[in-house]
Amino acid sequence: MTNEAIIQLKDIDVTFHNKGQTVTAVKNVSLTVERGDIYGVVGYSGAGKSTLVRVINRLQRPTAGTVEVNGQDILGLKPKELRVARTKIGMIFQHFNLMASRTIADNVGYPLKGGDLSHEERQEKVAHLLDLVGLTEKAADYPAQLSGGQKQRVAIARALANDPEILISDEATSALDPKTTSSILELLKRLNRELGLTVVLITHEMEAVKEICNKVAVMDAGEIIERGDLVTIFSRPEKPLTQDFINTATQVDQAREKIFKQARTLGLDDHHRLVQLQYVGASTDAPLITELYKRYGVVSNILYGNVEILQDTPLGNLIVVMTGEPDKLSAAWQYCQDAGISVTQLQPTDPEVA
Amino acid sequence: MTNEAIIQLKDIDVTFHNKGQTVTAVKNVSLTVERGDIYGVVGYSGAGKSTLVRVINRLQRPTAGTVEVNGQDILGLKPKELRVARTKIGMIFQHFNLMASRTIADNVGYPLKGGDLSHEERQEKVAHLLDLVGLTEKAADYPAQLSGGQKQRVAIARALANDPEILISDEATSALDPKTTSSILELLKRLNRELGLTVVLITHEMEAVKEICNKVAVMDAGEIIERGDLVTIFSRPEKPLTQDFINTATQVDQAREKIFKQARTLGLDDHHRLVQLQYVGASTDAPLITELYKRYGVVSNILYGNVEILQDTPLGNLIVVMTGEPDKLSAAWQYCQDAGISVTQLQPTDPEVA
Amino acid sequence: GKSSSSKTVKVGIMGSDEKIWKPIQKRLKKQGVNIKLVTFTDYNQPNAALTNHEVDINSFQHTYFMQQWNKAHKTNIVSIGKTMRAPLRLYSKKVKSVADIKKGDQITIPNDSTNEGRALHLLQSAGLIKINNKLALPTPKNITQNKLNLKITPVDAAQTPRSLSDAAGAVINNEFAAEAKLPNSETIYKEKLNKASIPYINIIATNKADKNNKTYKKIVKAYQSEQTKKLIKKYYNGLSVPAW
Amino acid sequence: MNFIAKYFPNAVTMKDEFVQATGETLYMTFITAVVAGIIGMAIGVGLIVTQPGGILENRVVYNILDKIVNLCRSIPFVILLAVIAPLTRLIVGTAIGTTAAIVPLVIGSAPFYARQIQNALSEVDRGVIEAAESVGSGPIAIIFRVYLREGLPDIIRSSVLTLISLIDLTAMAGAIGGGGLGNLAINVGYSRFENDVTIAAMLIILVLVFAIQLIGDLWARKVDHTA
Amino acid sequence: MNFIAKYFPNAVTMKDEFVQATGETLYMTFITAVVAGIIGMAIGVGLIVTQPGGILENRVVYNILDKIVNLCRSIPFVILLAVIAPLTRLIVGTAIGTTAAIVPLVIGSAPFYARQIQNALSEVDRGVIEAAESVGSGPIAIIFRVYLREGLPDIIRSSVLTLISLIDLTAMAGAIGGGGLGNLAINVGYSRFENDVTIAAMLIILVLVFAIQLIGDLWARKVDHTA
Ligand SMILES: Nc1ncnc2c1ncn2[C@@H]1O[C@H](COP(=O)(O)OP(=O)(O)OP(=O)(O)O)[C@@H](O)[C@H]1O
Ligand SMILES: Nc1ncnc2c1ncn2[C@@H]1O[C@H](COP(=O)(O)OP(=O)(O)OP(=O)(O)O)[C@@H](O)[C@H]1O
Ligand SMILES: [Mg+2]
Ligand SMILES: [Mg+2]
Repeated sequence: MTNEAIIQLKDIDVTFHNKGQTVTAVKNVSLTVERGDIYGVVGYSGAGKSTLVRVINRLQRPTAGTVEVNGQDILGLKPKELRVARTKIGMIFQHFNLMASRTIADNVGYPLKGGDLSHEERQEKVAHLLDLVGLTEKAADYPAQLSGGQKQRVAIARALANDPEILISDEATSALDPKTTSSILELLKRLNRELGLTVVLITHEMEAVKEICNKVAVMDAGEIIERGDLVTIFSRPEKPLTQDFINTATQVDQAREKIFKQARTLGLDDHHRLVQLQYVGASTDAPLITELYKRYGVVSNILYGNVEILQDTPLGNLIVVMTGEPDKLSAAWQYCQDAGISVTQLQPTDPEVA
Repeated sequence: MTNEAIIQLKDIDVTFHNKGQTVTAVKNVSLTVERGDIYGVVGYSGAGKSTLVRVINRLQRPTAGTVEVNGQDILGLKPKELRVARTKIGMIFQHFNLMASRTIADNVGYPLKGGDLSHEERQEKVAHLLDLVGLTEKAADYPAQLSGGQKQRVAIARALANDPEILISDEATSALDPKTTSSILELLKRLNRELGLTVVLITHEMEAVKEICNKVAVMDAGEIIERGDLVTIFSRPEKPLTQDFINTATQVDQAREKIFKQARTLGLDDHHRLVQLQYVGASTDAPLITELYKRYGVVSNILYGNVEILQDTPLGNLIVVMTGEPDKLSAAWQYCQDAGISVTQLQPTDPEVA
Repeated sequence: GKSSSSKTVKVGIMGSDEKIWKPIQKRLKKQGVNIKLVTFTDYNQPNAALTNHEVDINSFQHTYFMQQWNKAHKTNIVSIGKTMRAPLRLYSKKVKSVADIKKGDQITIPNDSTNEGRALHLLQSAGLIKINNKLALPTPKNITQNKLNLKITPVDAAQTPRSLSDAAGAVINNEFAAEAKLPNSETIYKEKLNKASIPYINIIATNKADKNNKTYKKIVKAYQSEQTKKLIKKYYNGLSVPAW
Repeated sequence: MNFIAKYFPNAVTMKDEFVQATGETLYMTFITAVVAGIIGMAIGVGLIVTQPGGILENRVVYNILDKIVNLCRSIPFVILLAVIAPLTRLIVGTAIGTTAAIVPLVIGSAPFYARQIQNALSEVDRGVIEAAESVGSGPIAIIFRVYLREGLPDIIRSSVLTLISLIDLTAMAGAIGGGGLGNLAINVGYSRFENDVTIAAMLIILVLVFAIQLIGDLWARKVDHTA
Repeated sequence: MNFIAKYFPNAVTMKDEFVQATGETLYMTFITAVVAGIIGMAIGVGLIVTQPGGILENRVVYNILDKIVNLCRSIPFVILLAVIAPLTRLIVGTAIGTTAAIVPLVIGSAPFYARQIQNALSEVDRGVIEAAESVGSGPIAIIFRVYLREGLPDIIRSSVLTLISLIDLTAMAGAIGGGGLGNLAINVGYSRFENDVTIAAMLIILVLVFAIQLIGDLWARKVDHTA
C-alpha cells in the first residue's frame, strides 16, 4: 500500500434546488482516499453518502469544491477525457440501474462494448464475472426476472467489467444474504489485495465495514463528522453517532437494555458489580477473567460479550457481573484500568418500557 | 399470544414461464404463521422469499397449493372480497414501489384514500406516520428527491397506514443505517406487542431476526429447509445453510479463520488447547471461566466471544485458549460437557490463503 | 413511353373525367399518339404542373378559372379547345321551386373558389341574393343583399349532393350531380346558357408556347368527336353538353 | 399597419373572416378535444386494463376495443365525413356546419388519442400498480389514482401531440362547411391564389400550435417528478 | 365470386386500379416510412439529448428543433403540398405523381414522428443513462445502446401509430396525382358515389392497418422485458 492519494475531494458542497426549496446534501466535505484503500462511508439514511460519491465521477457536479482523481482535475475535464477517466471508475448504484432491455450477460458486458476486446474475449470475461457473482445460470434472463439480490449482483459484476482502478460501491450488498455478502466482500478484498483496487464502500452494515475496510468516514447531515482507520474508529469512537452505530451493530445497546430489565434478578449488592469492559489489542492476550480470580478471588460472569479481531487487532466488549469482596472488587477494577482496559460501572435504573 | 393460525400456506408451488424457460421459484412450501408472530424468513438471494410472501396477498397466484389468511381462502376470494382482505395486509416491497407523481405525504396517505377518514384525520395520521419514520421534513418532497433509505421509510409508513393486522415486510430495513433500522424494528415490535400486529419479515440481516423475530424459516432453492422458534434455530441450527448464516452473521467463521492464521503464535501444545464453547440458556449464569480455574486451575483466554440474549435466553459462543495440565484440561472439558456446553476442539491446519 | 418517334403526352385531368378520357386515350394510341393521364384532386395542381411541364396539356377548368389563374400566377396558359358546357344547377329535396325557399333556409355551395363564385352568381340570377359584381371570385362575404337571410354554406363539392338532406337547397356541379344520379325533378334552378355563362365553358389548355403543337391539336380533335359526345350524353344524362 | 397592409393586402380586408375562422377553429378544437379526449381516454384506459396481464384482463373486450380503434383509424377522414353523416344528423340535427364537423372530428381523433393513451399508460411501472393493489385499491381507484396520475406527464405530452394533429384535422372540416382557419387557408387563400390569406391563416394556426406546445411542455415538466 | 360481383359491382370491374392503388399506397407508405422514420428519429433523438437536463444539453439546438417541428406541424397538408413543390421538384424532378408525393408526406409525417420519439425516449430511466455514463459511454453510445434500446418497445408502439397515420395521410396524395387506395376511395368511390369502391378500398386499407398493428404489437411485446 503506497500513500499516494487517488481520490481527493476538497471542500465539496452539493445543493439541490427544487421548486423553491434548497437542500444542501453535502456540506464542505474533504476526503482523501489513498490508492489501495478500502474506505468505508457510513452514516444515517439521508446523510449525503450517495450524493458525495457521485461527485467522484462527476455524475453529480458539486456546487463548490474540487475533485481530483488519479491526479486529474475531474471537474475541469473535457467530455472525452471525462469518459476515459470514468472507464477507470466502476460504480455500483444503490438502485442497481440495470437495463431492462438487455439480458444479464449483456448488462454485465455493456461496459466492454466499443472496447478493444474481441467478441469471444468479451463473452469469456462476462462469463467469468457472472461466475464470480454466482449468476451463470441467469445469463440469458432479463432483469425483470431476477430477485432483488440477483439484480444487485448483476450491478456488481457490471461495475467490475472494465477492470476499474477505483470501485465506488453504494450499498452493494444491502440486498444480499449474509453468505453472499460475505463472498462479495471476499471478492472485493481479493481484488484489492491482488490488483490494488481502491474501493469506496458506502454501507450501513457495520459487519461489512469491519470485515474489509481499512478506513472509515462517518457522515451526518452532509458533513463528515469523524474519520480514521478502522480500529481507531471502532475502539475509540468519539462522536455519539459513531458510538451509536458501533453499539447498535454489536448489539451492545440492546444487550444492556435486556440485562437492565433483568437487573433485579441479578441481585446486585456490595458484593456484585455490573461492569462493562472494553479493550483493544494486546490486552486480550492476558486471560483477564482468570487473572481477576487468581489475583483477587473475583468471579466474573459474562452476561454479554463481543470479542472480535479487526485488522489483526482484537477488540473486546464484555458486560460482566463481578462477584467478590467489595475491596477486592475495587482492586480488580484498578487492575483492569492499569491494564489499559476501559471499565464502566453500569447502573441499572428501573427498566424503562421502550 | 394466542395460538390461532393467521396465515396458512399449504403446498405452495410457484412456477414462472418465460419464453420457453420455466423457473420454479417456490417448491411445495407449507407455512403457518400464528397471530402475533414475528416470523423471520431468511435464505440465499434468489431462494424464493419475495415470491413466497407475494402469495399471501395473492399478488402472485401460486401454481399449486392453498392460502388461508384470517380464515379466508384467499385464492377463492372474489375481487371485491380480496380487496377488503388486502386492506388488512400491509406490504413493504423490496423495491419500494413508490408513486413518483405523489409527494411523500400523499404516498403515505394513499392507502387511506377512499376510506372512512376525514381529510383532517387523514392528514393527522399521515403526519403521525411520517413522524414515526423520521421523515416529517420531507412530507412535501417527491420520491425522486429522497435517498435510498428515505424511500424505504416512506414505503414502511405507507404499509402501516391502513393499520393492518398483518405486515409483510420484504427487506424493509435493507437500505437503512443501523440506528434507523433499530428504531424501525423497535416500532414493529411495539406494534406487535401493543396491537397484536403479525409480521412476516424477510430479511438478510441476522441481527434484525435476532432482535425481533420469535420464529424463523430458512429457505433454499424454493423450499423451506428449516424452521422453528428463534432460540432453537440460533442455538441448534441443523442445516449447514442455517449454520452458515448464523456463523457469518456472528462472524465466528471469520474469527476462526483469523485465529487460525495466527495459530502459530499461540504456541499450542499439550498444555494449551484451542476450543470453541457454545451454550444456551442457564449455563451462562454459572461463571464458567472462573469455575474452570477454580476447579482445575485451567486458565482460559477469550480470543473471540459472542454472548447475547435472544428472547430472554442467553446464547454464548466463545473461542478460547485453555491453558493447564493436560489431565486438568481433559477434566475441564468433561466439566463443560456435563454442564450442557458444547465443546469443540479447533485444529488449526495450515492457514489457507483465501 | 413505348414509341420512340413520338413522346408520350401527359394530360392532367380530374379523376372524375377519366371515364371520358380513357376511350380517347385508346383511340389516340391507334393513331400513334401516346397519352398518359395524370389525375388530380386539387384544382390548384394541374395548372402548376402545366407551367412546370410536368403535364403537357390539361383538361379540368373553364376559361374563367384559367384567366384567374393566369392573373394570379403571371402565367400564359391558353385554351386550345372547348370540351363541355356544364351548367350549374340548384337542387332541392325539400322545396319544389325557388319561390318556396323560406327565410333563414340553408343553401350549400361548392367550396372551391371558382365554383363558389359561380354558385353565388347562380343564386343571384335566381333572385335569391345580390352580390358585389365587381369581384372576380366572390365569397358569401360579398353578398350585398340577402333578404331571405339565407345561410349560405360552402362545402366540399362532393358533399353538395349529400347535403341535400340537410339544406333546403344545394348548388351542385354537374359532374357530381351526374355521379350522384340526382333526378332531374330535384332541379329547381339552372344556370342560363347565355353570354354570362360562356366563361364557364370547359376547355383543354396548354402553355402558350405549345399553342400550335400538332400532337396536342390531334388530341383536341380526338376529344371533340362523336364518340365523346355519346359518352357525355351517357354519363351526364344531358346535365352537361358538348361545347364544341 | 402599413407593413401589414403591404404584405397582407387581401387579408387586411378580411378581418371579420379571420376572427370568425379563428373562433370556428377554437370551437371545433375545444369541443372535439373534450369529447374525443374523454372517449379516447376511456378507450385507451380500457385497452390498458383489459390487455393480457392488465388489472382487468379480458381478451374479448380488449379485442373488441382494439379492432374498433383500428377500424376507425383505417377510414380516411374525408370518407368518414360522409360515412357517419346519418350519425351526425342524429346527434346534432344536421350533417353540415361547424357543429356537425365535430362528430367526424371526434370519431377521427378519439381512436388516435386512445392509442396514445394506451402507449402512455403502458409505461406505468407494474410495481406501483401492485403497491396499489396490495392496499386494496380496486380497478377504479387504480385507474384514477395510479394510471392517470403516474402517467400524467406522458399523457400531457401525448395530448399535446393529439391536439396539434386535431388542429390540422379541422382544416378538413371545410368539406362539410365547418369553416375554420385551415379552411380559410386552403379554400380562400390557396384556391383563390391569395397567398397572404394563406400565410396569415397559417400564422394564426402557428400561434395556436406554439401555445399548445408551450403550455403542454410546461405543464408536463411541472407534474413530472421523476427527476 | 357472385357475392363479390353482387355487392361490389363497380369494384370488380376495377381490378387493375385496385392492384395499382394498393401498390402506390405501399410504395408511398414504405418509402416515406423509411425516410421520415430516419429524419423523425434523428430529430426526436436530437430533442431528447439537447433538452434541458439532456446528455448534450443545448438550449439553442433544442429550441431550433422544437420550433421547426412545431412549424411543420402547423401547415395543413394540402398547403404543404403546394408550398414545398419547388423543393419536391428539386429532389425528385417533378412535383406530381406518386414519387413526388413522398416529399410532402415525409415533411408532413417526420415532425410528428419526431415528437413521438421524443415522448417515447423521455420515459427512459435517468438512472440507466447514468449507469452508462458511469462506464464512460459517450453520447453516441448512449443514444444507440441505451435510449434506442431501452425505449424500443415504446418506439415500436409509436411507430405503429405513426405508420397508420401515414397511411391515412397518403389518401391526400391524390391531390398531386399520387394515387393510392385513399385516393381511390375518395376520388373514385366517394366523389363518384360508387360506395362499393370506397368500401373495397377501405377494406384493403383496413387489412394493412390491422397487419401493421398486429406485427407492431407482437414485436413490442417481444422486446419488452420489463415484466
Ligand atoms: N435530486 C434531489 N433533490 C433534492 N434533494 C435531494 C436530491 N437527491 C438527494 N436529495 C437529498 O439529499 C440528502 C442526501 O441524499 P443521499 O442520497 O446522498 O443520502 P444517503 O446518505 O445516500 O442516504 P441513504 O443511506 O438513505 O441512501 C437527502 O436528504 C435527500 O433527500
Ligand atoms: N417474473 C419472473 N420470471 C422468471 N423468474 C423469476 C421471476 N421472478 C422471480 N424469478 C426467479 O425466482 C427465483 C426467486 O426469486 P425471489 O425474488 O422470490 O427471490 P428472493 O428470495 O426474494 O431473493 P432476494 O433475497 O435476492 O430478493 C429467482 O431465481 C428469480 O430469478
Ligand atoms: Mg444513498
Ligand atoms: Mg426478494
